[in-house]
Amino acid sequence: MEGINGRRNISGCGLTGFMSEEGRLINGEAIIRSIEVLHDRSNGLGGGFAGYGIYPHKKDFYAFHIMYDDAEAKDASEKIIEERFSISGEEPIPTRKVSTITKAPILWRYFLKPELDECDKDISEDDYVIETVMLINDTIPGAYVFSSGKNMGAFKAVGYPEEIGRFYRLDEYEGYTWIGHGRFPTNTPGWWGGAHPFTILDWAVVHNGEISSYDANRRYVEMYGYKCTMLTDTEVVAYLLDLMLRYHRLPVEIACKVLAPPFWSEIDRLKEERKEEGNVFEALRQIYGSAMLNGPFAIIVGHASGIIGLSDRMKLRPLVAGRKDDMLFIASEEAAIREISPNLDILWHPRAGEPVIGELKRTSIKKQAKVINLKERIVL
Amino acid sequence: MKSYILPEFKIKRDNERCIECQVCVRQCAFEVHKVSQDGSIYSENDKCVACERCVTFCPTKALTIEEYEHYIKDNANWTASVQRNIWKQAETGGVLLTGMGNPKPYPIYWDHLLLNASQVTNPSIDPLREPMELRTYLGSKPESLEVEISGGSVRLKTKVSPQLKLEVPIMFSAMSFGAISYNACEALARAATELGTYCNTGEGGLHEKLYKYADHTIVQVASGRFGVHKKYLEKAAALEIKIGQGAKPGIGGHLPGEKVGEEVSRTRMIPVGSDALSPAPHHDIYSIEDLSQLIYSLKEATEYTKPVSVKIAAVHNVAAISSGIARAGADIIAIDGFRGGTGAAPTVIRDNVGIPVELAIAAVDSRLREEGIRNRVSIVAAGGFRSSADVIKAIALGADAVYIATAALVAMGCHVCQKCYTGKCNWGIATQDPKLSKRLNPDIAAERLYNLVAAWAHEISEMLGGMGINAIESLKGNRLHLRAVGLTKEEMDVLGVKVAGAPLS
Amino acid sequence: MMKRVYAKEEVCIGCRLCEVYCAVEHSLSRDIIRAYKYEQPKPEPRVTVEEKEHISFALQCRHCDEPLCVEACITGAMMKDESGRVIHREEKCIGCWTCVLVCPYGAPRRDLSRGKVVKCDLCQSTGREIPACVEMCPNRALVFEER
Amino acid sequence: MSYVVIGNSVASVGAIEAIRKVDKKTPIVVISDEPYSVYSRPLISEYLSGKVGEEMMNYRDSDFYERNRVTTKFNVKAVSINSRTKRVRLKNEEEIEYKKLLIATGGIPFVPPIEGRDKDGVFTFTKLDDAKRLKARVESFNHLVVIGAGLIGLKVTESLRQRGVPVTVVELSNRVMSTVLDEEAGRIIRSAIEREGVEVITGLTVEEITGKEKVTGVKLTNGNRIKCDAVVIAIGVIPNTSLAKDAGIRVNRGIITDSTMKTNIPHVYAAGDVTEGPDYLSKGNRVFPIWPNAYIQGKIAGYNMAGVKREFTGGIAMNSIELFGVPVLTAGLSNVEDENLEVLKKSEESTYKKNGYT
Repeated sequence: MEGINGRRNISGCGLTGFMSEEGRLINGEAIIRSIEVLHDRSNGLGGGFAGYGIYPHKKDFYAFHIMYDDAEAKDASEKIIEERFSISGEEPIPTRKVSTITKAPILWRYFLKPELDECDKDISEDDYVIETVMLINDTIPGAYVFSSGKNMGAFKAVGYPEEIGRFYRLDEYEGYTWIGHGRFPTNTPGWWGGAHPFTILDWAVVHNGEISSYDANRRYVEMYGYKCTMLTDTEVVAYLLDLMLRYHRLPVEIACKVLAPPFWSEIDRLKEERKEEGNVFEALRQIYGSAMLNGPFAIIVGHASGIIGLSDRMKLRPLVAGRKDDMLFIASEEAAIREISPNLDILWHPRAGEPVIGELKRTSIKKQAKVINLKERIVL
Repeated sequence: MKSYILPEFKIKRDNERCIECQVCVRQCAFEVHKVSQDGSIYSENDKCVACERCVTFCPTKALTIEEYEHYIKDNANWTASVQRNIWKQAETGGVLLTGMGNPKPYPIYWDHLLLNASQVTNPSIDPLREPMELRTYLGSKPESLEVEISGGSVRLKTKVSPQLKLEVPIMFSAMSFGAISYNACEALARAATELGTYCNTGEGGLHEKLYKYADHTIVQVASGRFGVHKKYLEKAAALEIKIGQGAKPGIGGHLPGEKVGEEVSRTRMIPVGSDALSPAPHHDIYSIEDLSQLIYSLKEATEYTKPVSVKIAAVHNVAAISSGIARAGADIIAIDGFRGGTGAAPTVIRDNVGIPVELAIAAVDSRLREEGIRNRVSIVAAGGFRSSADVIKAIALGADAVYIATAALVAMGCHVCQKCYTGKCNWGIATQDPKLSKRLNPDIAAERLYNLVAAWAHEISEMLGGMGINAIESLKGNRLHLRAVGLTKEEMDVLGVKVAGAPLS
Repeated sequence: MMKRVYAKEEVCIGCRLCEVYCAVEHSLSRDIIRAYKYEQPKPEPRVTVEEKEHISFALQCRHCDEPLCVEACITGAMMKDESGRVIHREEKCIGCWTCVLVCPYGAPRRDLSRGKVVKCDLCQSTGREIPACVEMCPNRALVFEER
Repeated sequence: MSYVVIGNSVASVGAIEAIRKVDKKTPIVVISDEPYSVYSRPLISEYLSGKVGEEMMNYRDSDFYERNRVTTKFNVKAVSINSRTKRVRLKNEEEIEYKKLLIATGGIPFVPPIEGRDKDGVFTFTKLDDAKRLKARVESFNHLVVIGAGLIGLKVTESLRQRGVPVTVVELSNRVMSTVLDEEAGRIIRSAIEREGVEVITGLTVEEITGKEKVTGVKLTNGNRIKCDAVVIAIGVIPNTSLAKDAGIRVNRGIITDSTMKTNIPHVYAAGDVTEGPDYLSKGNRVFPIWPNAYIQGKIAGYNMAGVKREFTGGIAMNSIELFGVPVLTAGLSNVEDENLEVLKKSEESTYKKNGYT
């Protein structure tokens, strides 16, 4: 990445996201409307979205969204892609002209099927995809894969989020899960790649806050082959989730408890009251100490089978959730929810470190992460 | 032979203040202060070791110790101490002995590393208002956990190997009964227990009276195997195989027979008055696979209930050695830097062998991560930790916890006179003389140790809070919170840190 | 029950600072340098460190429940006050040393310059709550407690 | 009914203080033929010398009797005890019924049948009144002879010397303080006495006190004569047992008591110089005319009178005294020759220490 690109961003941001647990598809205009309310939480230096279920016709292909600084980067990257995948389709990502969105890089998308050769037999397709993403992001200057999951896509840019949504013509997509983000970076003029969400495979993370534990988390996930090319704490969250949920097959609630664990005092108490459960949390902190996110944060994570909202264990950043019928809403502000669903069945403020988990009930997409019924959610 | 050695120190007695109470006379085991026939007190400079016992205990502060002024013609090579050492050897023909850690002005990397703090974008955390967690677990961790959720309850399916729970990531490093007094051992054990951390027996065995602190004691198995028996292994929270020591990498130990009295003899299981010689290598460890055998022998002997640590001196190839140790099955690697202390070592070894622990930890942590085996072992850094700042920086570099020993001794009263090997420690620490060892009241010493570590813990909490972190594990290996000043590019590369002022990435 | 000074032999280091601070506490100036260097008569400690090889401990009046010194004192100078302290009223002392003779602990000391006995008053006369010897012992070898 | 104590010195105080520790209520009556509140008998020589005034003689604070709720019958002699009716009869005809009685009548000076012992100018020296009598006339004496170089004799000698009166001490045995000091110690004291200008004559005694009505001199057993105008007889004290004897109490040299200080008569106890109580060393009974012993016996008697059983473990002779600037401390058998004793002696410039061990 060139120039100021890739610098770790310190930001205070607006977040929103929702899903239909029944898998009903919702027009992308909803997420634009929701994030627009949070205009004041961003400063025009970046924003972005991720939508799930948006490529039903290409749902079995990995959808790569790549931004290129120039044609050279595009050529180099495509060389890698062609070597490693069969390409089912490729095209520019459709955009419309918005006066405030300028200096757009080349934005291209590809629908890919991995072609694993003999020596790649041991690894899964997902790992193969990650490897490719890391390879391009790490080695091709001016190229950046910002979306790589199936039947989903991330869209991000420099600008106010509602403008970015319109720029990417989100009103032309329909998805069962949408997340959105508006940035307020304090130290770097936005670079398109630095905007949220950060993704790997179908994980997309939007985040408000600053992860003080960043380098501990980074060095931890890098042990497992992830490359934090962006040097942003949000990116690391995506990798942590991928590691824990996809590789380690931890239940999603448990993975959330790794990111925002209970305090030792609570664990000690739990060990006295419910020993087995206490042991689980003790072991989680012992083994995944380096995966704990420290510092203020609220995140919304989208993935193929659901949505997760989580705040840090002291709740230094806002997070609110609501329900209406099969819809689960999570946002940094209630207004972002009320804007698109004024008559909620319920609205609540999750406690510090308590995850909000939404899960797709009728999924045809067999995802790796263990699916947990919401009613079984454990609450500390 | 006429000695050419000039005194190092000079005692100044302010006669306006001296009340001739003779406290100095009674306190000096080196017999510096004497009462003359007429009852007045005088001092013999050449015996003074500058331990400051008399200065501290003089009720009127009538005493000061100064450097003995003797003119050495200005010379950058042939300094007074160089000449003194040559005279000593010319007069004795022996190896120069010394105690404590390397005093030479090698770079102290801690002092070239600066910590981060939050400003505006990220709230700092006030440890007085918010929980601040310093708890640390040492031991081998599995790469991942298998957790089962069913019917609203969770269950751990992975068996986690034994872990040492530290309420504060500071332990007391190995100091043997023999090298230090029983009272010092007791104070360390009591303080460790109260602090929720650990003391370490060194290679001196474990006195029966200290069995009650077993849950906070790490017992060492060293090359001499002194005091190692079934009960010894049982009365421990963890076992540590001592391969080397920062103050004297590559050489063994020697506890002179004069220090082997009844209690030391019984504890070490050697005859009274016999020299306790620790061989340089373990005679059953000539390679890494031998180490592995010993590790697993100890695990077998304790039925896999206790973590096994391997302590090595920080030497040039420390990263690769550590990798080998991790793969040999150790749960903890303790790395003792070249500033680590000793009760007795040849001066030339202490002052010239080994590498700084800062570089060693960074190299080891990086190497284990590169190999993807960092989870398998905990890293304990040792050797010359002077303050909470050193501790927190070590953790940011990648250590799980640290061992302190010299700082603990200083807390108990040691004034770093480096005469531990004489057995005449005026502070009652490095001695077996009952008249001297009773000077260390374990109540007071334990309290002082507790206070020191509690103070450091408090400071660590403050610094963590300042960085916006409320659990120590989030700092481990978090080198972005360290910045270098006055270091070369190569040093920064080894340390894995950026220069102060450089942008975040 | 009353608080008494007890010695912990195992940590008494024989420095005799208890003697020094006791003497200062009962001196006129209560300043260590003045007391030792300029006061006449020299202040006398009321505590003595007994020492043999590595065994040492400070000894002062035990403030016995039935003090022999009080029973034997020929003038009534020794008395046990209501708090239980054995108090020596120097103005009634004629220096017969009977208390010195009868005390099983050797606690009363002769102040030869004044021809009077001096003994520990638990620093009552100087208004301390904790006797100076206890408070100033550098190794906590003296404790002041009820037993 | 009361606790009644006959005698008002240290044994009496010991008893009162002990009784009041355990019995705050029952009245206590103290009878004394002297007119004074309890005073320190050993101090009478200091009183004579002028070193202490009369106010300093008080052995206990002035509120002693009041605080201990003691009724005093001073300046009146107890003349008889009726152990059947449990009554003490006083010289003024008053009768006091007792619950328990303590006889603490002390000792009286032993005056041998020397010819002329009734002459004006012959004194004994055991009570304050003795001291007062002597003090009143001491300025008028030119030379004084003290008979006996024991504790009392030497103390009175010292006091007289301090008042500037020339004194000769005559002692029958071959050294001063022969009952407690060995020869070497005796020599040290003797030379201290002589250094003060006192003539010490040993191995002789006074055969006759000469003069018509007033003393003019003494004649020694070797026929020598010494001119003097006063004589102090200070040979020793003997238990003042007459009251007890008349009441049928068993008396040897002193009143014989058991270890609880009880006499052979129920409810009657004895303590102090009048008694012959248990001896720690010989395991027999012995008179110990010394101050601490009297207090302790009084205390033991007091406890037992008040119903708390305490035993006297036996007396040990002990003395501490300063004579002519030399402190002399003795305890136990300080002057015996016994080859079973291991004796350690240490003699330095100004000190002589002797310890015997069995």
